[in-house]
Amino acid sequence: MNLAAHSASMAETIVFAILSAGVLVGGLLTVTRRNPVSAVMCLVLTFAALAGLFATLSAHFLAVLQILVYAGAVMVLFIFVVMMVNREESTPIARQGLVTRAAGVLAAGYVFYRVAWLVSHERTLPLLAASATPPVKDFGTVSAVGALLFADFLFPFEAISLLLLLAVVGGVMLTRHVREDHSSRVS
Amino acid sequence: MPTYAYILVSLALFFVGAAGVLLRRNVLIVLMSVEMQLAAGTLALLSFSRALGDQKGHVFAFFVMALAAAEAAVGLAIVVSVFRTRRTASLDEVNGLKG
Amino acid sequence: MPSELRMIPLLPLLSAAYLILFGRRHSRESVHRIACLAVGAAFLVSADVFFFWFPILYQSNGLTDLVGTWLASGDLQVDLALRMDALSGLMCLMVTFVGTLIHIYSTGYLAHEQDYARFFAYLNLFCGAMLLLVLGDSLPVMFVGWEGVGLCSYLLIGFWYGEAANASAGKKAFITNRVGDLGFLIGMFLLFRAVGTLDIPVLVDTARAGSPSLTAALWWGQPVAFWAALFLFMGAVGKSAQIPLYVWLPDAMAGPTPVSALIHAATMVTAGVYMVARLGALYLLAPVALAIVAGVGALTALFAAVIALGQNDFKKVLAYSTISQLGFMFVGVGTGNFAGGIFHLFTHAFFKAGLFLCAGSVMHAMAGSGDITRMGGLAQKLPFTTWVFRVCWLAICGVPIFSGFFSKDAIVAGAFATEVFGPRLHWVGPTLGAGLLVAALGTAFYMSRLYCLVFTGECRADLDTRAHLHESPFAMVGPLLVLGLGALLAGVMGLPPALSRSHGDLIGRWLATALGRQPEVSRALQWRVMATSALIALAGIGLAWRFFGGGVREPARRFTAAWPHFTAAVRGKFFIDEIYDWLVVRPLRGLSRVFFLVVDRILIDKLLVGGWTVLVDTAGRLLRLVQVGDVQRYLAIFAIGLAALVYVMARPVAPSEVKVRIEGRSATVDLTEGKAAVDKLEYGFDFDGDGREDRVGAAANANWLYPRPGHYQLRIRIKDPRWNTSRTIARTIDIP
Amino acid sequence: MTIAAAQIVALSPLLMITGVGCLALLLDTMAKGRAPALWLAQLGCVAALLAVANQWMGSGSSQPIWSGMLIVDRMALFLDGVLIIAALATLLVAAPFMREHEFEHGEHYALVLFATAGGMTVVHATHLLSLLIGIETMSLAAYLLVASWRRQPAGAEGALKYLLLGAFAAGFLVYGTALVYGTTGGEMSYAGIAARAARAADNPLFIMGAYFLLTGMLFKIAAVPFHMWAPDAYEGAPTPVTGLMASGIKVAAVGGLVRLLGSAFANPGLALGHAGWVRVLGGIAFATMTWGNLAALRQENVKRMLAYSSIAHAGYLMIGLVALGQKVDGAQPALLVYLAAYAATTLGVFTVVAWVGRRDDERLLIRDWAGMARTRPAVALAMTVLLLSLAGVPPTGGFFGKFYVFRAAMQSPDLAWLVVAAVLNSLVSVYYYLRIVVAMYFRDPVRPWQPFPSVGMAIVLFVTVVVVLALGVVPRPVVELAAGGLVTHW
Repeated sequence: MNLAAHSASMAETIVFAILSAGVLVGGLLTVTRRNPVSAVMCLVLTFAALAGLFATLSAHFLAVLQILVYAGAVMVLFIFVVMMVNREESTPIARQGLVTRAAGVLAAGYVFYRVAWLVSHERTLPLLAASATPPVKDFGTVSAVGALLFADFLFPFEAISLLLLLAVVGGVMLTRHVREDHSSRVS
Repeated sequence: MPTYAYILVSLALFFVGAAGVLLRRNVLIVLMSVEMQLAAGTLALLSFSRALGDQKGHVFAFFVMALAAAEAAVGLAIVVSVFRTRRTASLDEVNGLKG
Repeated sequence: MPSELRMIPLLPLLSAAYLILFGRRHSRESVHRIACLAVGAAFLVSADVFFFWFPILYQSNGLTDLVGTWLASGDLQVDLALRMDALSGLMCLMVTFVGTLIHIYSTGYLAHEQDYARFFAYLNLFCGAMLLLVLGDSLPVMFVGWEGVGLCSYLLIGFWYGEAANASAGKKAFITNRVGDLGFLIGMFLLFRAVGTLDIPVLVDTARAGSPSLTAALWWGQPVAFWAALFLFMGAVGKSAQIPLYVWLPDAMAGPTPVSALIHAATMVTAGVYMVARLGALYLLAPVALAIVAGVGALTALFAAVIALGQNDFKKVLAYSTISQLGFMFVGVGTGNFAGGIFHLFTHAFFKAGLFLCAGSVMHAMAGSGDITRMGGLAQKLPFTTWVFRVCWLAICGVPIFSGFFSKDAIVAGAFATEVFGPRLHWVGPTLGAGLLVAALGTAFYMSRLYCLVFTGECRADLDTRAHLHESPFAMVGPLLVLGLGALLAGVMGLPPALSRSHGDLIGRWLATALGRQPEVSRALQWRVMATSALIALAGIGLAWRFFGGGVREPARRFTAAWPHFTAAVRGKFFIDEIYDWLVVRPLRGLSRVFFLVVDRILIDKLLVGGWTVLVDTAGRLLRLVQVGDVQRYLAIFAIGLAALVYVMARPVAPSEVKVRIEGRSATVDLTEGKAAVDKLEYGFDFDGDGREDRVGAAANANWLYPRPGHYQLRIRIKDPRWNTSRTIARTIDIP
Repeated sequence: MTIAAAQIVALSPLLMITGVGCLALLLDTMAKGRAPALWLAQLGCVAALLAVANQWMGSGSSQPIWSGMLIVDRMALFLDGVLIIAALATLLVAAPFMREHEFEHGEHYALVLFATAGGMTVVHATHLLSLLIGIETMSLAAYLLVASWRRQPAGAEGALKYLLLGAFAAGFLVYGTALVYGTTGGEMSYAGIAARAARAADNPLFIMGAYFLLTGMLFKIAAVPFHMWAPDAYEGAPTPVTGLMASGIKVAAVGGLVRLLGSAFANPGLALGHAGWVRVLGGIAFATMTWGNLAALRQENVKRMLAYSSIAHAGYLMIGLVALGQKVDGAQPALLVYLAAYAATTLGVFTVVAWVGRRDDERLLIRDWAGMARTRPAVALAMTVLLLSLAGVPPTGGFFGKFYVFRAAMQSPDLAWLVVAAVLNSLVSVYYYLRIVVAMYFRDPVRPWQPFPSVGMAIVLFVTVVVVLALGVVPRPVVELAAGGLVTHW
């Protein structure tokens, strides 16, 4: 391996390390913040780093989307709701039922461990060892993914519009000002 | 970087999300954790996609992203309506239905 | 083939539907007119078919009315077909005839009832379901009727739901019956798997041919026929109230009396006997199953007779007597004497319906009370009822010339003569016969006790009731007289051949094609049994008369009436009475109390029914505790469930068998047998328990030479390298 | 890719339901009152039913369409029919219910149709992506419907629980897809997965992915231990929505599972053996029916009891799935018949539950039902028939469906224990169903009571009772329809 390739791979490793550290630290911070606003900010960090990881995977289109949709739109939505319902809480983790929930986390950890063990055990398989960008022209670009989207995946593309429509409609239904609920039994 | 490294990161993110869902009291943070789990799935999909040189994973990831956005919208709407009826966003206080 | 067969169940069903929907709009007269006409018409149609096609019914396996294909898919084809052959024709006539009488009787008995239409609708529904059960040509059709009568029984027992006990009695009946149905269903599935059809004639033919599909061993070396027969019998046990599922029947007496007569005496409870007779060929393939049927029957006959001794409620006595008589019938069918069992079923339908209707008439007169200690001397007040009761009583006691005598003898003689159990179990038949004779003694005794306490002696009721005493209206007395006549004469159908060579055993000959070979009973045995059972019946009646004639409360008058010559010997009478009381009456009463309390109330009600309920109930409460309302704990359970799934999945398979062979000091361990398809496992054998693995590798077997004799701990670790999971099995090895 | 007209026609029922849903939304914003949108939605259901019938007559291709995303075969059309009828019944019941309880939203009708469209996508799906989108469309609509009774705190609470658990399950669904996609070398269509399954089944990672997918689906049919949302969501939801969840959504999820397990994961290496899903599902089926029945015993709230009963029914249904995995002949039509019978029964039962409640008197406790037979004998009788059908007593559709499924399972000797357990379970279930019957018939009324008049509910009730009885007495037509669903290309 020549020096240039080596340093390129070195750089790649460093970038990967930084980005994945961003993802994981961001994630950890998100679930540990007491204030939801800070949690949203940390989540933005996670998603931004994730977008970076997507880019290193040659998923440029998705990386852009990740920033636009998640770090942008969805997070703004979150912020709105946080502003609406936020109450500073003294205990971020409820005491009651903690044993069961901790057992749940352990169980999830066990599943995680199993899969992680399998992945590292099989890391020499071609699938898991592959690292280079695949030799497909325009891999992961808007045009390539878009072409696929409008060819083979036309049906899901149409179907997801229904999903988004109903999310919007339903959101409006639930949150709009009470118009026809004449009775005001809501305290 | 080899694919397995990405998968491990995505698994770790998935686990962190799961832990957040299971432990946090604030329903908004729980929803954020759910989003994290979905994002972890996206990352795994994209890693496999690159390893296989196949872009179907990208398309799937695209849909997962849309789906996560829709889910967030609906989830937040429901959180708002819970907050309206109960004046709380703490999950441990939303336990009127049981038994 | 006659398509009017379908009219038989349809008429009462349609009437039931009409009455449920529109009954409330009609006057009482039109309601009972519709209901009675529907059943009456069903009777006329069945009689018409029966007598018109008489020769065909007799010679072939009957008439089929194919209404249509009920369902057909792939290998399963079930026709909605009705069949009238010699057996089902007889049953059909009996059900519609007795059913009509009871309908007529009910018009009088329930004259003051509010929910008139509902009652008659249920009664009609019941008749329709029973007819479907009888006529159904395949097991699923039969099962529909089977469940239908259970449902109607539930509805009718709970009819007077004002009292909470009635509602729960109804529920008990329904649930107990469902326990039996579980067996019926499984038996049905087993037969389907083995034979590939559920048509009764095909099943019977297959069984008669001794097809290997039925004789092949299934579980624990017993053939398919045995298991199917056993599970089906479980259904019969539930429906026909045998041990241990009889508990519902006594409680079911909470319903109106005509219901008890129709459902819990004459028809529904006989369904089990009918089913066993119908599938007799299947049972003949499995002598052990037959022995179980007969054994359960005999045990129930004895047991219920003993309990009946201690009952003080008119209907409860009759209920236990029904259970006991059903036991007789099961001994009949269980000894391969199907015609005998059916014959007794037939006569029993008359005399037991008669007895119940008499009970209804008496309770009608007594303002609804059924407490026999408050009765007595009713013979003068209720002349017709008394006469009918006398006939039915003598019939159930088995006094010669009454119908019960002949049918009971047919069963007892059949039991002594049977050869169906084969040489190894040949002792079963005579034992059962002897048991039945004892049960017959008990029957004669308790029925006579009932008679004496109710009809003889002085009336012990209070003045109000006494003033109110009256004979029932004609609508009630008329059916009673008809049933009494039946109880007297029905025996003609099955006179023992020893009595009349030309007209003997009509019913056996009539059913020969439908039921197949019956046990041969020698004339000598017939005479012997007849003599013995006549003596037993008379002895039972005599004994009861001495105890209870004229009422148990007045021993002096009782003795005066029975033995006028001994009136002088007052002291001796007292003495004898005490002896009787201490030696016979108290032990008997005590025994029956013990049986009743310990077995019935504690063992069955509390433990079997109750205990099970408590267990289920507790589980229900615990599971409710899991649902705490906290969503995160739900999520945790989700995660734990998934982890458990992954754990189970990832662990290597446990070998079904660990074979250890020891030769001298060398031990060979073999896990190859029962190993699952996974062949990528690794095995580590630690033979001497020192924590070090002595043999490691992909081989599932290993051997080891022990240096010295002793007691060793063998540990086998099975590892699945793909998952990085392992499990350890430990055994001990003794090297001699 | 050009869109061939045939592909559009093949999807006409789905498109009609979706389109009418959107139109109803539009109409609702423009027209006065709720009635026009409702009528449009109902008409749309009828039209979609006709379209289904049309497809049924002309169907024969049963080839995957839309680049392998979907398939239009008889099984899917059969389930489409069931789903659309469930939607129609829900609309008929929901309108008077919402009027009575004063929370009418025009969006409600559209959401019912959208949920149905999602369900239809699920039963047609032959690709993990269309499955996921179908599932999520259905679920999101269901979350919103559960929360739609805004005055009721229980509604929002039930919806929140349903949503959180659902999102958690969706996470597994997505991650499972990723693992399957990677380990099969880039396959997401059922046919592609099936083609690679033999090789991939050696890879534990693939099995793990398959189980993640399975878990996500099992959550939707409320199988133990992924069922915890069901009682709370069922209780919290407006009653007609509960009916839709118990019938339509369960039917769609089971249909999706039949297809997923029957085609993508049908490989013996994956289905049978130690870690095979047949064994796992068998255990889960047992746990599900037992848990459901036992927990139902102590319930006082009718809706909650029925929720547990629906969990128990998921267990019985899974016996059919297990039989399917054992390649038993007739397991699939048996499942379909069971689903049809169960859907009809559930819709009827929840119609009664919706009917008996008044605005200020919900009457959800069993003791509130006392003496119903006296005041409303016809309704009580209908309820009795329906409950007996749930308990599996002949001659009802419920009995017949069970009979059919159990018979199929008995073909395989390994499943005898499961059938015995199921029959025992249905025995236990009789107890709690009878509690309602006892209350209606054998108790005196506690307080005066008058259900509100509603033609729609009467129609639904009448039709469901007739269907339930017809399925028990003359099941043949439906059995044949379901067997017609066999003509498929998995």
